[in-house]
Amino acid sequence: MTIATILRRGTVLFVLIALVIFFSLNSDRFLQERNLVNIAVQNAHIIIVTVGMTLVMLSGGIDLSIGSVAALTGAVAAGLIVQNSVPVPLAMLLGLALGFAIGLINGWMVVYGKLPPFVATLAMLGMARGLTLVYTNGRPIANIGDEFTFWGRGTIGPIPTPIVVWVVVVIVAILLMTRTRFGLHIYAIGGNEETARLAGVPVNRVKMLTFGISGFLAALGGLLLTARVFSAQPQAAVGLELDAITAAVLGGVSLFGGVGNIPGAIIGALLVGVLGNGMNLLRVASYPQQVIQGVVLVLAVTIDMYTKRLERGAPKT
Amino acid sequence: MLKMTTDLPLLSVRNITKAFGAVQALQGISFDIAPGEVVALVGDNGAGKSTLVKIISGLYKASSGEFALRGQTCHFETPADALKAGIETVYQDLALIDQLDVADNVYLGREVLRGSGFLGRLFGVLNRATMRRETAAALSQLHIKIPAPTMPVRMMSGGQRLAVAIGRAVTWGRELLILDEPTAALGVEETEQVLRMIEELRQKQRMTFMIISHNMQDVYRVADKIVILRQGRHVATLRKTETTLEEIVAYITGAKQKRVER
Amino acid sequence: MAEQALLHMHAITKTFPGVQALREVDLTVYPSEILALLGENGAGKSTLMKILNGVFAPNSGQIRWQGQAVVVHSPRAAQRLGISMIHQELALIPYLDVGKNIYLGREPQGVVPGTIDWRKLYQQAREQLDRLGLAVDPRTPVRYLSLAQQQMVEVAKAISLDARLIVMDEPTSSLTDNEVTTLFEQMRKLRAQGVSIVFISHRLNEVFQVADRVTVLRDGTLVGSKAIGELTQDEIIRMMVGREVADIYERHGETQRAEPILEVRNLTRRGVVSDVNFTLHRGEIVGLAGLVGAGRTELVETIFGIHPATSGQIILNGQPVRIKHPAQAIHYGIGLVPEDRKGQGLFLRMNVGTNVIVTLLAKLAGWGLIPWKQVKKIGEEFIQRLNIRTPSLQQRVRNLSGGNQQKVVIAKWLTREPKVLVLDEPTRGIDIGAKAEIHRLMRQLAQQGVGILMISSELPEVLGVSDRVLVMHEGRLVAEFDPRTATQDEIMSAATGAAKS
Amino acid sequence: MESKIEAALPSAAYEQRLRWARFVARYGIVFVLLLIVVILSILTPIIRGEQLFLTPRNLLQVGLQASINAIIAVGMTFVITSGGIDLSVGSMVALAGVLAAMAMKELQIGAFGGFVVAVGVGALCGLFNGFLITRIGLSPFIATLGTMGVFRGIGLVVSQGQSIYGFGREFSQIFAGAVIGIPVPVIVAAIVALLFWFVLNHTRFGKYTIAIGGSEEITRLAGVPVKNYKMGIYALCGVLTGAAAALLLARLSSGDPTFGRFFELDAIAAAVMGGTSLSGGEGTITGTIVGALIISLVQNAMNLFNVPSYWQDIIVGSVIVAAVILDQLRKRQSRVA
Repeated sequence: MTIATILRRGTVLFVLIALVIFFSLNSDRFLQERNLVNIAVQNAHIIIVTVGMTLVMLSGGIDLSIGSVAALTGAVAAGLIVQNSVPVPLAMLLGLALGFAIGLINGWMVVYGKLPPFVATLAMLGMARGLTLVYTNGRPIANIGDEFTFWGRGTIGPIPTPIVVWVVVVIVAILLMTRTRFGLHIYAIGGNEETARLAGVPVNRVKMLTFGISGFLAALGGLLLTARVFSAQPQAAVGLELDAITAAVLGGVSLFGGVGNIPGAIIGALLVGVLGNGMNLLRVASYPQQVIQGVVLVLAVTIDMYTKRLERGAPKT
Repeated sequence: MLKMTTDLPLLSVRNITKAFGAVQALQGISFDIAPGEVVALVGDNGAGKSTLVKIISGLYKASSGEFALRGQTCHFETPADALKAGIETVYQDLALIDQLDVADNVYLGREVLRGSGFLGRLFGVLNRATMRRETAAALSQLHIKIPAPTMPVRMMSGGQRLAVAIGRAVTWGRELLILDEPTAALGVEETEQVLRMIEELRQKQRMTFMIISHNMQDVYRVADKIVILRQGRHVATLRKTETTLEEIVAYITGAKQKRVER
Repeated sequence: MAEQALLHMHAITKTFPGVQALREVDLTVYPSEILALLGENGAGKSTLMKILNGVFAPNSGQIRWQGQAVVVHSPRAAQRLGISMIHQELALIPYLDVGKNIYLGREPQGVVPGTIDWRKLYQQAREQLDRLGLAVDPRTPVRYLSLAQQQMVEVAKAISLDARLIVMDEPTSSLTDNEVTTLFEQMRKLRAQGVSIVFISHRLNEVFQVADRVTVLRDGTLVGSKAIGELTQDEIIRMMVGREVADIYERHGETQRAEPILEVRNLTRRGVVSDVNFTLHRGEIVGLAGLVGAGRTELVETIFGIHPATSGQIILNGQPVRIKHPAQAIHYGIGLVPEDRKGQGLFLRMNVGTNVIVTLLAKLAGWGLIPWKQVKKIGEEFIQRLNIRTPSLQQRVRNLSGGNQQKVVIAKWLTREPKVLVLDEPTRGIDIGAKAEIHRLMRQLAQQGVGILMISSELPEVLGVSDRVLVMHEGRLVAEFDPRTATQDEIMSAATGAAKS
Repeated sequence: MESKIEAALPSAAYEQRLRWARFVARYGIVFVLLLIVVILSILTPIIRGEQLFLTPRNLLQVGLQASINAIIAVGMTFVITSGGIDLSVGSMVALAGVLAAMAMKELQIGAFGGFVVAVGVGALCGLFNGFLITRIGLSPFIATLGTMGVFRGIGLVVSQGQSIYGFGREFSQIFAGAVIGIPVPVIVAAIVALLFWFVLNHTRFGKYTIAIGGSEEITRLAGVPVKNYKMGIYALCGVLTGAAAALLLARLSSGDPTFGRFFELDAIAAAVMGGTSLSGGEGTITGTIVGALIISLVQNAMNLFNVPSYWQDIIVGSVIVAAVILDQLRKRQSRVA
């Protein structure tokens, strides 16, 4: 079932494979274990927030605030540890709770404030970033201690911790979306909110929770990022929401909700990660990388669109 | 322009076919519409009615075949071509833009402009006064009563909206008016008004109509000629005077399982 | 039909702000029957069904289900009872497959709480589809199905709920004849399996094909329920449009034709009213008939000065007057009860008292102060006189029923003791009881010497209430009738212009 | 006496109410603006001890702060009204600024030449967006998300990530200067606002913009070359963004490839606060300008009250949410009336 859905999302997978082949032909280091692990570690936070973004997008919404939320929660956790000597696990839990709470506020604005998700989370993007700057006073919080950096730099057995975390998140998310009632309800709401309501789906609760999960995962991503770079930067994760949207869209998640799945979105996130890593290895300067990333996004979506059109044959109006 | 004679059909549909990928939606459809005639196009869902309408109105391109308008072969590449040729279509649900007022809707795509300065040419300055005046005049000629041409159409009822859409089509359609399911969403009284409008336009102005409808009684009432499609094929053309409702239905459902109802 | 009813809705009343949607409606459905629920747009069919489905709560009334009194507070509660609704707009989610759509909102639970037992879900879906003879794989996304197949999936969804009663709201409106036939076969099959169906349709021929019994609503009230065999198509239409109501109009006493009070001479308003002449006498009720848009409202608006005439003359009590503004019309003793009472006639958010005395305020409040005592006295007097059902003067008008709102508008004008009262569609959207009261009131006023001009699109009302009937067509008066001898057909043909030549 | 009778008339009262409801629905946001102005005029003297807010200089400052966002937001209003979105305007600002600065520095094309380059680059960027959306068929969100990276990347590549200085003082003198005391950007913004208010309300182009946002399909069926008009709408947004880029370049005397981040968000916020519907078909230039002014006013107020700059994003965000919620409320109200 899962493999079948991945295959159905073939186009982007093939683009990913083509990229892998291209980079491995042009760089000896690309296929080395160390590099592959590196890709998986460096993109851990992107993959995690992409999962949250995918959930929100499947329900027909969008969450532009995740970059700011990641920065804020990372900073708050780091601050609690460094400035208030709060135990690391508790600080991290508080960070996660904060992310979840902000997500719920987003959800509240959308569900009860009747704001378009775009506007609500756009405002939250500004507010959360502002709070980060206020909290950190615009300065990084460093010396966060080994117990915290373990989550970005350590290993569990032979496997780096961030990889373990994102793999767990992805597996849980896949189970959530394919096995549970909650997952099905997200698809249903994204497909047609009114219909779902009539069928007895608790639409408001599901939407609130979806935004909550997105905020929670943004916080988790922010914590891993903070742990990996040893410090909480007030300008961390700027534009992370765009990476997540790019990944999800590449992975076939519809901007209008109801269509797409987690594995596809993860492939999208990996594509973004592999592209960045490969270009680094090929010594592509960082500036053209942005151009190339944009071009790849446009190209991949275009190709995907045309293959789907071919598959259908008939133009539908 | 050719000299018009009444013998010449207004529109000849000649051997139109249309394929979507492997699906053959229309296969060799041919029929004529005489000036001043009301032709009904009927058939089950998927018979190809909408496809044919979309081809005549320039929305789709036929895979093969051609049209002749008053004897002259013509091709419609875009909706604008068909409109220019004087063929107007009132689509079932796609009639008016909610956010615009009545006059703006009637003149959509054919605005009256004024000013020829740089700005005027670049953006096209509207002559709203003229458009509103003409709209009011045109609609009142059709006995379509609307409170004001400046009324936004979102405040109008379904019947009023359709009346305005038909009014627009009549205003611009010199040759042929195509009505796609004109009465599907209307109540009894409104349907009656629309049918009456069609009859009057045909009698007084010799307008030519092509009507697509599920409602056989409406069709039977207003049409002179009935063209029946079934699964993309043209199965019959019947004159109303020479047929019965039962026969039409039999053709629609496939002549063998001749089903009589009503 | 002595067997026990499956469903009995008793005396259901539902009011929306300003609208009485349902008034003490009864509806009974027996086991294994197909009941057609008929009525014109706005008759209250959907409201009644939404109450049954738990979307709206009734203001009063009772629902008995299999003999038990129940409260249906949500669509889910309705489902649990065994009541399913198939909406006109198909309620399927195109990207989900058939199985998921059928069980959306009540998926079979897997081993772990919150999870779904997919195998069971598809297996059950398969069984439901088989029951309907629908050869569709439950894993097919719904968007690949035809409209008719989607309709059948909706039915499958309904019966999967073990529905004893399925409500179908215009299920055939987007189906072709072949598909309709199939649907009807399935409906009969369901009936044979003990399911009851409430079937809403505008197509009477379909009703005759499939229904066992017919219940007709009109203006929010029950007109009647009958077995299909006892009815003809014409009778049903009559029940729906209410022509037989004619007998509720009783003309009291003889009309005394007194002196003319309002004379209209060659009145013209360019484009909408052309050359209108008529005379209204004291104590007379003149009905003004015509199609919507014939210029009736425009005519009275011209008389009332909302849009002044371009030419012609208005003579009141023998004196030619110029009315260029409503204030002048009011000054001369003309009152207008407008068609759009909510928009033009009432201040919905204000209370009854304020509404009643508002036209009088200018007279009373000479010093800019409102004499509340006097207001209260006048207000209460009119509430009593017009039998306005309101708990108090303080009640906000929008919480009243349509009929009572209309009475408030009339009361508002009566405070000024008008000589001429113009009523534009005075009973539109008002239930029958209140209608009769308003008619009685008009008659009373006429007997007190007021000249009344009434616009109505309801021919029975025009014939039943008026002393004289004028007909307009395209801005002109085209005919005059004596209601005691005229027929609806005559008036109709004059109104449509058919009788012109 | 006479006037009192009038007030009691049903139809007059009704019409007045209807007019009022329409008025509120259309211009309600103006009252929010006025309310903020009044509050600030009262609060500033109390808090700061002197009237720093209601001075010509400060008000011009507010206008100046709003001007660049307002110009872009006007273009954004057209795009959103047509049912689209343009996320790439911020990157366009950077690219157009960098290229104009380089052209003036290397090619000596003079101040007006530089302005033309900025506008031209904006136009090309807009056309490219339009091309992706109408000819390739990408959704506006995706297309402009992609070009957001592409445009900024090109800016970084051609400038090698460096700020570009020294393209002549003349440019700043003209485009960051003042005419009879009024800053040039404010004048430009005012002209743009007036001109495009007219275009949106009284020209065919404006009408088609609304019609396309209402229903692209119906508009196409009416024989309108929808694709060309959409190209034109995105090009217009590009042109205005290019002009804004030139003004920013003049004000900062340097072209930098990192300029203009989140400009798209400010522009969208201004348009949405002004009542432009994200689902298309509805939009007013007046509202957008007022939206831009409100954002600028709030920022100005925080400067006056010495609010740390970090708080500004938080407060601006809250004001946007509050304004949009208010807007929804009054829309619901006017529908009732």
